[in-house]
Amino acid sequence: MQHIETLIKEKLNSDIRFVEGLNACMNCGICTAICPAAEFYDYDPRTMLTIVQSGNLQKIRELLESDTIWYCGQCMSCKTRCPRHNCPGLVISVLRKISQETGAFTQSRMGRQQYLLRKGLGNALLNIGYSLHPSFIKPADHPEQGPVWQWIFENASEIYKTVGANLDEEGPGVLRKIDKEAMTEFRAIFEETGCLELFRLIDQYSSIKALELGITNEANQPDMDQYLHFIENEQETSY
Amino acid sequence: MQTETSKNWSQFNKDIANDHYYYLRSCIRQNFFPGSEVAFLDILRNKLGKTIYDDASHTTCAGIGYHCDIVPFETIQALAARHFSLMTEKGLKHAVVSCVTSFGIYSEILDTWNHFPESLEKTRNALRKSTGREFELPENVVHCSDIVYKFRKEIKDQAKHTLTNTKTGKPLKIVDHIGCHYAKIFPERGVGGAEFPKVLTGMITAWGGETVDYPERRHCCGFGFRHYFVKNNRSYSLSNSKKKFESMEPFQPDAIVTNCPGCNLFLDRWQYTLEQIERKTYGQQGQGIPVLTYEELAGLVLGYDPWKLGLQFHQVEVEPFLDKMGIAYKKGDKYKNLDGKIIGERPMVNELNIV
Amino acid sequence: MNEFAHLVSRPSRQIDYQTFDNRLLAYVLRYEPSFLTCMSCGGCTATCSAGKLTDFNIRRIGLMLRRGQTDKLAAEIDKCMFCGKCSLVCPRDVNIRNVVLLIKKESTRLHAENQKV
Amino acid sequence: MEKEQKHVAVIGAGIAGLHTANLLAQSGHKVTILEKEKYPGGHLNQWHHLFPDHSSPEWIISGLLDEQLQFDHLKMISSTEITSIEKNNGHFAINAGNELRIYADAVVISTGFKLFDARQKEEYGYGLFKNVITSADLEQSLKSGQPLTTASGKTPSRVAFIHCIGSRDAKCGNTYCSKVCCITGVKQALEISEMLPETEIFCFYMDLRLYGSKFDDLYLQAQKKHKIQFIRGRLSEAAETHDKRLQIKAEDTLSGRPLRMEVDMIVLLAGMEKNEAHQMFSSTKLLELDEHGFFKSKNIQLTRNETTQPGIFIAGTCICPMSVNETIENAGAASILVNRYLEHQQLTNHHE
Repeated sequence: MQHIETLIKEKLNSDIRFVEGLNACMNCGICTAICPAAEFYDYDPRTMLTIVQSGNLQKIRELLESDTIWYCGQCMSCKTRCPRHNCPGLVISVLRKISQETGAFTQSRMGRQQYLLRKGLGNALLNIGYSLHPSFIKPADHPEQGPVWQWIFENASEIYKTVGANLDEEGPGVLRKIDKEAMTEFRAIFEETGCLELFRLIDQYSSIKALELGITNEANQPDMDQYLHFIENEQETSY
Repeated sequence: MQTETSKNWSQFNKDIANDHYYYLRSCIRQNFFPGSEVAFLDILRNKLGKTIYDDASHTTCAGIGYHCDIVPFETIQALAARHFSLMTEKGLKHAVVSCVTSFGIYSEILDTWNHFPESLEKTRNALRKSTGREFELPENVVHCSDIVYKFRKEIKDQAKHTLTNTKTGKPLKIVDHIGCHYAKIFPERGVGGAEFPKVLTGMITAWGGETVDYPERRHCCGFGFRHYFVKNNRSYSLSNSKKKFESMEPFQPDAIVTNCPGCNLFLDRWQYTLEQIERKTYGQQGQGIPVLTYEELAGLVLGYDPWKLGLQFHQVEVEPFLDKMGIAYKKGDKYKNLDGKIIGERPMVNELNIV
Repeated sequence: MNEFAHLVSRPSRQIDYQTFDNRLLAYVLRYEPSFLTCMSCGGCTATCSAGKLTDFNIRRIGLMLRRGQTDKLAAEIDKCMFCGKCSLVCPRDVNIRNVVLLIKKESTRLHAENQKV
Repeated sequence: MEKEQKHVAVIGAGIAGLHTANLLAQSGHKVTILEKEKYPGGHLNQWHHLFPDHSSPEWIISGLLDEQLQFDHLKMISSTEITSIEKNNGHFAINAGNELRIYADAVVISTGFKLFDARQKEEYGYGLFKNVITSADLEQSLKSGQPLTTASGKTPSRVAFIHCIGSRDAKCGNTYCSKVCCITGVKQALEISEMLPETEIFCFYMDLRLYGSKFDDLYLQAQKKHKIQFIRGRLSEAAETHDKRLQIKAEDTLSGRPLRMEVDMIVLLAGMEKNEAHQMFSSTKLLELDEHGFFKSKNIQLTRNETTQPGIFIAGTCICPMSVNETIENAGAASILVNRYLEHQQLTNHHE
């Protein structure tokens, strides 16, 4: 217990985004007033910042284990208005990072979703060097994309050509395939700067959680496909 | 309804380089509005006579991963550094960024390096160690919409159409939606600051349109990064866009124009979704409100073919807007390939014109 | 299966003054005008007997009333033990106990008349 | 030994300057007041009623001017702006427009404050939306005697007062409290309520800094008698709706929930800022300014009216934000320090 809280303190103080983002909050509520997440979730950036500012490590730890820090939509509207040059959204980024590094994220429903993002988005990045590819946006998972997208999805190679894109081809242009050398450098950067380590931590803590929840295979090992399915369908209790 | 900026920011001029650009593509824009990126390069090269380098070797900035919190700050710093290194190799110093979140990311990184030089050193070391690369800091980093804003008058001089309702002779009413990461984090990096950015309204008024100031103008589209990518959180995104639609509805805009590819996507798709789940549309005569990128808007003004611009990629039909502008287009060409054949099974048009 | 089942317009948490339910507040103010001078200092909450045993927050009750957030008010005030200590400590001499009684009385009446509170 | 008559130059004919000048003249000194405007009285000329007693400010100005008449050795030069001050051998040469040059043994600066330009807070739409006004605009409107209406001539059904405009705000560089805006807001809210009893009035505040005992009585009266509602939350933005009302957003921090409201009129309680004229004094290294651009006192506790330059004194809101009665008290204190300085100078000169 004590150890984790000391670790949280060290991590908080060593992150320059934390130094930049928190600067004597006076609780005016200007951030909450326009926060998109405060309107649609039980979330209040002001009280989040008050807790962090209090320095109460037990409360900060509870924050890291809660849904609270995962509600922010990272629009950074809070930054524009704060009369003390604070940026709650930036503090959230720091808290989320620490929550993942300490495993606290697996204690909340919204936090557990990081495993989904790490698998989906994380693998996409490592595979193609971009966050998205038309083939990732499957109409069945994205009904909001509508019939036009369905048409594009089904006929991508032809349709992208009509507007001059270079889908999956060599050379420059829209949606080109990023060459091998660039991808090698890209992945090396991910390794060198600790992103792959973060992926490993998310995987590791998620496995522990799967085990804890009894989501295991016949060999009594965590069944991560089933865990992915579990967190994908985990419902909000009420809103 | 004309928007004026107050003294403070209107006197502030953002430095936008004049030529010799290096282009950085956007994950969302190239996927969903590929024609916009193609048109942007074409306008710059063939209408404005500028040079812009389109590099095959650059990658994502991983900004989406960063704001989904699975990619550390150190990683995006090194990725940005790699892009600056590519620029250095080409002898270029003016980065032009297609994505608003990328633009925000580069701004945040440059600001961090400025305030904490040790993080720049750390990044140099990380880049050197992982790729052997060195880099020089760019002289100018702007968003693509800044460039179009800068040359809005030159575009107007070559205009084939204006933003006027050709039937009534009145200016078209256009809502501007600025991506949050364009100027909310660093107001001094946006044309006109954070509260009344001029980057889009400048284009709209220069090309003959009228801008709309509505209460939820500055509200986020609701992307929320993790909130869209995780299916169960998507209602957050929908609800925020809805808030905007409800607020702009009384003003009956003819179109929405955005500078952020994500916003363009969500303001388009959530209108369709709201029509599907609530049977509600927010545009004129029960229709949706067409949502255009600024490249598309510039392209239409310059007389580009709507389907070459990729307007068929939008879920909310753009034809009512084209009709108002008096643009002659062939409806049938919308779904044709380069050989003039209809591609696949064309999407059904529903009764509310949200395709 | 409805493919849009996961997509709903979420209810707003925003206090919207355009849809202010004034009925309970008007009633309370008519019979207990001292309530007007509450300045939300929290003295009442600090001394509240029920607040020590439950999550009951008497200061918030007053705020909910003043902001027209009356939907959960009736259920919430059932936690009050009517000990009256809140009225004793109030620096503005608001008869808080009576405020709660009045809320109870009027919300019961509205409920009986089948009007949604 | 006969006392040599000393000459004091007072810069600025607001109430601080007028009062200091009168007191110094009464002590027998020759006094010259320099005022850049045509008429004396400064900001007080724009006020309708003062807090906490709703008295008219006119009698203060006219009272001070009447008092002047008894002193032949007090002179006021208006429409004159100072261009520079030089110090030589412990004496001052003040250069003003029209090639006017005045020599003085001591100088009192009473140049006052500048009202914060609310247009800087773009998110509140002042200068953009017609129904967004400042407390100064409201004071003038009240002074005109005309009933308060919206831009389209309607009686406002709901008015919101917004505290801390240009105060306690790092965004506009003013991190200090302007001190008098809270009570101004309460006073003006009461006046609107008296005039338009049907109008709902809200005050959005961070802290109600009603520092005078009488001030809190007004607060109580506002709540009790006028049903004015106080919401603790700083306004985040104001925007015009299609029907030209204003939509405002704040957090009701005591409830912990965001709040949205439509109002017909917004009153921005604009704070006090450094007067730009201060720059002239600091650029010549004659005087030091504090971190907020106001004149720096030699000692903030003991000698508030002494500057870092012997012989130059400060009075009133060029030191920091003050109310009318504090300004008058402060001007009195300044005159005592000037007297002490001149007496001391007399003695030293005599011994030399």
